[in-house]
Amino acid sequence: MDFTYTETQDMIRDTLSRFLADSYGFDARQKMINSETGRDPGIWSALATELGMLSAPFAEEHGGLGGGHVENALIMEEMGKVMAIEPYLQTVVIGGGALKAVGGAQADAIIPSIIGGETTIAFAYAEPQGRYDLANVRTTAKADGAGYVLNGHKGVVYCAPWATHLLVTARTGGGHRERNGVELFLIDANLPGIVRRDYPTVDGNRASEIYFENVAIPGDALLLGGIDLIEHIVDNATVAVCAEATGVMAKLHEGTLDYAKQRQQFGQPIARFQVLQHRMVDMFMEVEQAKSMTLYATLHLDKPASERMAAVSQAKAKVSRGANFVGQNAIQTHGGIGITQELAIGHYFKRATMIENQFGSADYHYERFERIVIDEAN
Amino acid sequence: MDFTYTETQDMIRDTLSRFLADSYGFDARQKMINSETGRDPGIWSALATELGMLSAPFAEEHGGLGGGHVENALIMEEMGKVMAIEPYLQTVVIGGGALKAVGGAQADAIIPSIIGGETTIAFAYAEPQGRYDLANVRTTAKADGAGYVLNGHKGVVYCAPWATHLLVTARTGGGHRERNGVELFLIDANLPGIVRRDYPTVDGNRASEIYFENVAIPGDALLLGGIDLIEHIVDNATVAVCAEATGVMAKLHEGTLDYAKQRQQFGQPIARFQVLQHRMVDMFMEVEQAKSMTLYATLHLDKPASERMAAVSQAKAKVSRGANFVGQNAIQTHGGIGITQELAIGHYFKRATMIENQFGSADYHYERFERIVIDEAN
Amino acid sequence: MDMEFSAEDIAFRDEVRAFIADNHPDMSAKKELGEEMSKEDFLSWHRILHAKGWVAPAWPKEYGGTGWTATQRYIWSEETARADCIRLMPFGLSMVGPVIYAFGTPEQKAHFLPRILSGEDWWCQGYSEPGSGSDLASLRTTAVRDGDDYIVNGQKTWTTMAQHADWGFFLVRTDKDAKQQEGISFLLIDMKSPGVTVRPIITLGGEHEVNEVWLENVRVPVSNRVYEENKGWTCAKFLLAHERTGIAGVASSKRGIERIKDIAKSEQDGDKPLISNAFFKRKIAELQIDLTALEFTELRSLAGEAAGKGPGPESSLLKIKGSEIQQRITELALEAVGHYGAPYFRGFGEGDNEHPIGPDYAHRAAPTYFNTRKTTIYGGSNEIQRNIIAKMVLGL
Amino acid sequence: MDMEFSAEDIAFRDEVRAFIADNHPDMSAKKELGEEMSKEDFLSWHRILHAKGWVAPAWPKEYGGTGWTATQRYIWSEETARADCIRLMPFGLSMVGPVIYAFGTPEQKAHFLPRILSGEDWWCQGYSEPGSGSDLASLRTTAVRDGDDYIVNGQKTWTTMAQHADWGFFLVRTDKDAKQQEGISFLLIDMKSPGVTVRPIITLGGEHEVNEVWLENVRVPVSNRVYEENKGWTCAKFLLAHERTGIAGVASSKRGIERIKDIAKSEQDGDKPLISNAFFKRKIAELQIDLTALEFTELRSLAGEAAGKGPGPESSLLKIKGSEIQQRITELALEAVGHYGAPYFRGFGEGDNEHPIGPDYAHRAAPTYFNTRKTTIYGGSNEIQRNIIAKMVLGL
Repeated sequence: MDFTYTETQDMIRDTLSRFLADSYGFDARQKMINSETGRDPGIWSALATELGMLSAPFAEEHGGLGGGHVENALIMEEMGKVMAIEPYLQTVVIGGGALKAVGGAQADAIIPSIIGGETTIAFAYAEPQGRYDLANVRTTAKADGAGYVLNGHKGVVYCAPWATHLLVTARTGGGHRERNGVELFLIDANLPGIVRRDYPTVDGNRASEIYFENVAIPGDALLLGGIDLIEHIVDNATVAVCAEATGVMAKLHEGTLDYAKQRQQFGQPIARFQVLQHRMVDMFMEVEQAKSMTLYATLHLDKPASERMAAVSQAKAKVSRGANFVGQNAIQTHGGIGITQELAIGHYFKRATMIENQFGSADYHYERFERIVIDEAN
Repeated sequence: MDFTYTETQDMIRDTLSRFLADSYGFDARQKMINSETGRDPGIWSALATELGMLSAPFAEEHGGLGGGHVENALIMEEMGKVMAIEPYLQTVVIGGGALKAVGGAQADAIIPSIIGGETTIAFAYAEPQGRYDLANVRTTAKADGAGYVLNGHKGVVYCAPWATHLLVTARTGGGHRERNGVELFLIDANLPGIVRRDYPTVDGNRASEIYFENVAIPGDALLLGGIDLIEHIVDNATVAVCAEATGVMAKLHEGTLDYAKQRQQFGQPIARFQVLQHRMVDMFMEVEQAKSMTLYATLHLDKPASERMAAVSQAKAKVSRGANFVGQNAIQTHGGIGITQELAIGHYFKRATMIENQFGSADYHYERFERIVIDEAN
Repeated sequence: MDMEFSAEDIAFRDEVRAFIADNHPDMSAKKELGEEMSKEDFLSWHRILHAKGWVAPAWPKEYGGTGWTATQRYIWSEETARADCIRLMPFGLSMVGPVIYAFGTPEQKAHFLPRILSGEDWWCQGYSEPGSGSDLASLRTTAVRDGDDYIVNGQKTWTTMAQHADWGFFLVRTDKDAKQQEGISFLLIDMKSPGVTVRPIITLGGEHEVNEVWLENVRVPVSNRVYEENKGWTCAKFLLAHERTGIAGVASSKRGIERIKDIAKSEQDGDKPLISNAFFKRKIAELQIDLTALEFTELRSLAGEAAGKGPGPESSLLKIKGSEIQQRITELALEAVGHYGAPYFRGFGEGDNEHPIGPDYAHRAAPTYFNTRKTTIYGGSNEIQRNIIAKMVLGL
Repeated sequence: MDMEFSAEDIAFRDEVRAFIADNHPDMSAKKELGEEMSKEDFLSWHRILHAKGWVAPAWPKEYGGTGWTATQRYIWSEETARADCIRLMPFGLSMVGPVIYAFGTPEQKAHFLPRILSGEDWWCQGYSEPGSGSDLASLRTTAVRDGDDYIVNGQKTWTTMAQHADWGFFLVRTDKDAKQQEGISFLLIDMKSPGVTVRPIITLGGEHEVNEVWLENVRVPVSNRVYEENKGWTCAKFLLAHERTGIAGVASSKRGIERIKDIAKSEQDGDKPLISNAFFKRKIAELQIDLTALEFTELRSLAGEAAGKGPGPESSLLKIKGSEIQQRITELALEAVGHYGAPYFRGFGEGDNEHPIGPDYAHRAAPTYFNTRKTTIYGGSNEIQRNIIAKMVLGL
């Protein structure tokens, strides 16, 4: 058992943290998200080229640093601290993770361009009727010659307006909600027949509804692995989001502490009020527990599927509730000013709120955990 | 709509409250429950004869005051305030309530002796496998000539050691857990074949396991009404226990306030600490809400069954959680002294704890409410 | 003791129900999308009620009230909530109106009260200041006497709907040397006066509900002061107690819960509607039961008032529990809509009514959740309410 | 960064597991009924471990420790909890022992440490006083110098297991004029000394675990003072930090959750075992997940200590969450047993082993729940722990 970071990991964190402190201040971020395209693509280029950050979790043979889940978690935590809207989760953790899992020619072809910053990926998995069930897929991929034809509607695809590629789940067979027949495809985002409606999201990102209308895709778009592969990469993504949450929650807590120490009411800083002190202690404990659970799940990502899923669901269930508690109490402690667009705190709260349900609500993950750990033991 | 008490109701409360203040101090109660028989039968006689208290909810034709559920609630609240172990719930609310519902010769025969204090009743309904499901009954009543023969085991029958009569649920037909075939019988507690194992309960009462071994009972022991009647009288009892809870909770809160105002720590009364102040406010709010819910359910007891059940389950679910919260926080605020047998507070906590699950836990009542109000509306 | 309505009450309820059905403007499309109401939307229903004489049920009959019994007023609030009627702005009808008829001069009453009832004047409330927050009495806006006028200088904040306001009622400091709660006066200020500037504050969901109000050498006639100079705190306290009536928001939370149920019947969870999910259902049940507890606590409190006890500090309980329930309703709605909580529609231009993304009920779920965090903060934060109960009820 | 055990660690774990299986006394009957352990029960396992040299894994090797790595100690606590081994009394091994080897004289070390290891001396802790509660430093028991002795007078309370104790370590006031935390000394007192009286306190479940200890003119040799006069607070603080190791109680809560699962498989809820009830299952899941969070927070904290950071005030988190989990476990057990939580067995006479009423696992569910309320009170109440975090970690 060893919970220490390597020197490389420490270096990644320090480099990234310094870069984001310079480039991702609150005002800079607000400017990006209020711009026409909703982002500053220069940041992504800098992450790729100047910092080499996108290489962190990839193998050296692809030009990576040879890291893995721990590096992803580190980077996501830093992203969370500045509420970065960069498509690291979608491109590196999810897309890159799928390619690493599949390996071979597909990985060789695309990973280097991820590392270089040229390829950005959006993950089109959710459907309007599907909630968090990954097998609840109506989008079809019908075999057609050497390739497939895609039809269907994917909802709320984060970062899609910026993506060069889409990672799509679609059904090659099996009935609606059957696990069997759901497959993963990595396709060019600009193929004919792909219709996108873009919109901003409440947490400052951009997303799209994506409609596939007889989209012809090549055979090698299929990343072999079916629902098991999809579950694995979504578990990776879920833990990455937990890591992001630890950054967001830490900032909510820190911001609340700072505010409470300054804000005067009834002739003293409100930090003197014991009720607020204990509340901030409870927030602190949630932050610490979120860190612990993220670590726990990170270290289980390469375990056998049922162990991995149980660990990930434990983490997400706890982090979802913790993010809710910390976010709500940060706002409450700030009072009115917390509800305005003016302070960063409200924006952290919005991101924390969206994280709660991303890749499954607390209830969804409690139920998954119970199914694996309690029902199956009976 | 009218939420005021009548003069008679005010009088009942005042009379009882004065009597209990004199006769049911903490030391007096401890002496009773630690005595060989676990009670002072003189109290019951006094309630019957001196105060005429047992006549409150009965019709004037039976020698009663003509009251009903409101009177029962009033009396139970006062009982709760002193943690009375008197069998008012079992004898008057449950037994008397069943007889009032059935009416006729059976009511004429027994109600006067309840009012007079000669008849005390225990309610033998729970079975070891049955949890809170009233239809989960294995005890059988087999027709035999003009009467029946009882066989089975009833568990944790409160006040049974003191009872002259037992009110028993038993199955005349239908399969285990079927509603159909469950009936109610009022029988002499000392019939041949009734075997009792008596024991104290954690909340200061006495109870028994009761085994029926080929007990021959007469035909007129049957109180006609089946499971519907049983549900009705258990709903009455549940609300009575909610009313008792409001008395217990009020005392837990009051005792905590008093203690916090006196107890010095760090050079000041602990009541000065804001965290404890807000906690005591939260306790206060639970007490008030328990009172509101008890009132709500009391006023619904004569409504059609589904309305009545929904209201009673709302009340019990809320009161169960409130009793839990108020009890635990009373102890926590007292600190170590709250966990000893020396102060009354710990004994109120024990009674509050037992009330939580009496006639169904919070979960049981949430589920019943959901079944009636949410599922059936879909 | 009983909870039955009399035959008269039932007849009244039927009358109210019919009146609403026949007269309430149709706002369903806007409501389903969670769109903000315009000033005209609010006033449309206000004017209909004014014409009927039902716009101010809580006012004494002599000033334009309805003369209803407490039970009738309860029925009225139940029925308007049940029908999801357009909310009446409280600033005139529930706030400054009662202060004027309780403390105002005959001239103030004659001038302002009819205009409040008719909706001619839109009011706003100038209480909070940057820095004052929960500590209202620490306010710093000053009013200095200059002949028959006060010269007012200062800044107010969180001023709801000030962008529409014709008039505002303000707490200002008229004696700097007095102790905090003394030296405050209650002024009625024409919002069109020179020196009044209203600046929007945009809240988390993108709403423009609240504002900053800047007062720079604003000249206010002394005749617009209500009650005595330096005794404005008396008006403020009166208003606070008055404001708490209906603060529990029971009726509108009932609507809210029904709306959640509707959403949960539409949303799918696997092969069943979400409302069949045991845990989602439980959250609805908890809300519904907590709301019953709140409703009966309010009814007990009203019964106490009817018996002459007056609204006591226990009304803080109604504020605390009522606001928590309102928040939980918005939280549950957001949970219900799943992925479609994320899209944000503020980007659409004026007049663009197309909202094709996700179900209509999902449209404003997240912004409403964000915005509703305010309910435990404003009107005296829930921490302050707990302090009040601790001090006034529990004697701590 | 990884969480795998090395091959050596796994070999060690197997050795430990085998040793426990071969040597632990069988207490299953008593445990299932929730019966209190006798002094001899406690000592039986203590003596076996002492013979093996494993009784004090946390001690330095020179004083009789095992010399295990942090991982080995973790494995040891996991395995003993997994096997539900008899708890070792902490008063000698975890409390006064470390104080003596850290601050004691060579004579004190030579005399007391071996007797603690062997179990020859049973220790108790004389800290709390009536009235002192969470405010430990307000203690009033005095020790006045008289030649080579102190004369001790005062009263201690909540003295756990004092009824069995041969020796006690006491905080006493040796300088009345000094500020609260100064003027306190740390004395070792022979409980058989004239003037020492132990009186039982019976707790809610009927247990006799704690006592009042009266000290009337008790003569204590100055040589039984640990560390300097008036510097006893230093020892107390050291002990407090030491006491917190393992305070999370993760391993035993794991056992507790497994036990709840067993109960919930036996109890019926309609036609299914209780563990299939969605809400009961959810409560188990919540406990289990919260326990994972606690376990990994403790492991992170241990890793920090291993990296030389020492146990910090964040160990208050472990106390808070650990004690809350312990309470929830007992609460869930009581909920699980339904009606059979009510029967109370204390009435049975000595030697009567018949417990025919309800299932064995129900026997002590309620008393254990009542008694376990203490975990958020003792060892520095959870309110005090929050104060500590607020001050020491958050700088409030």
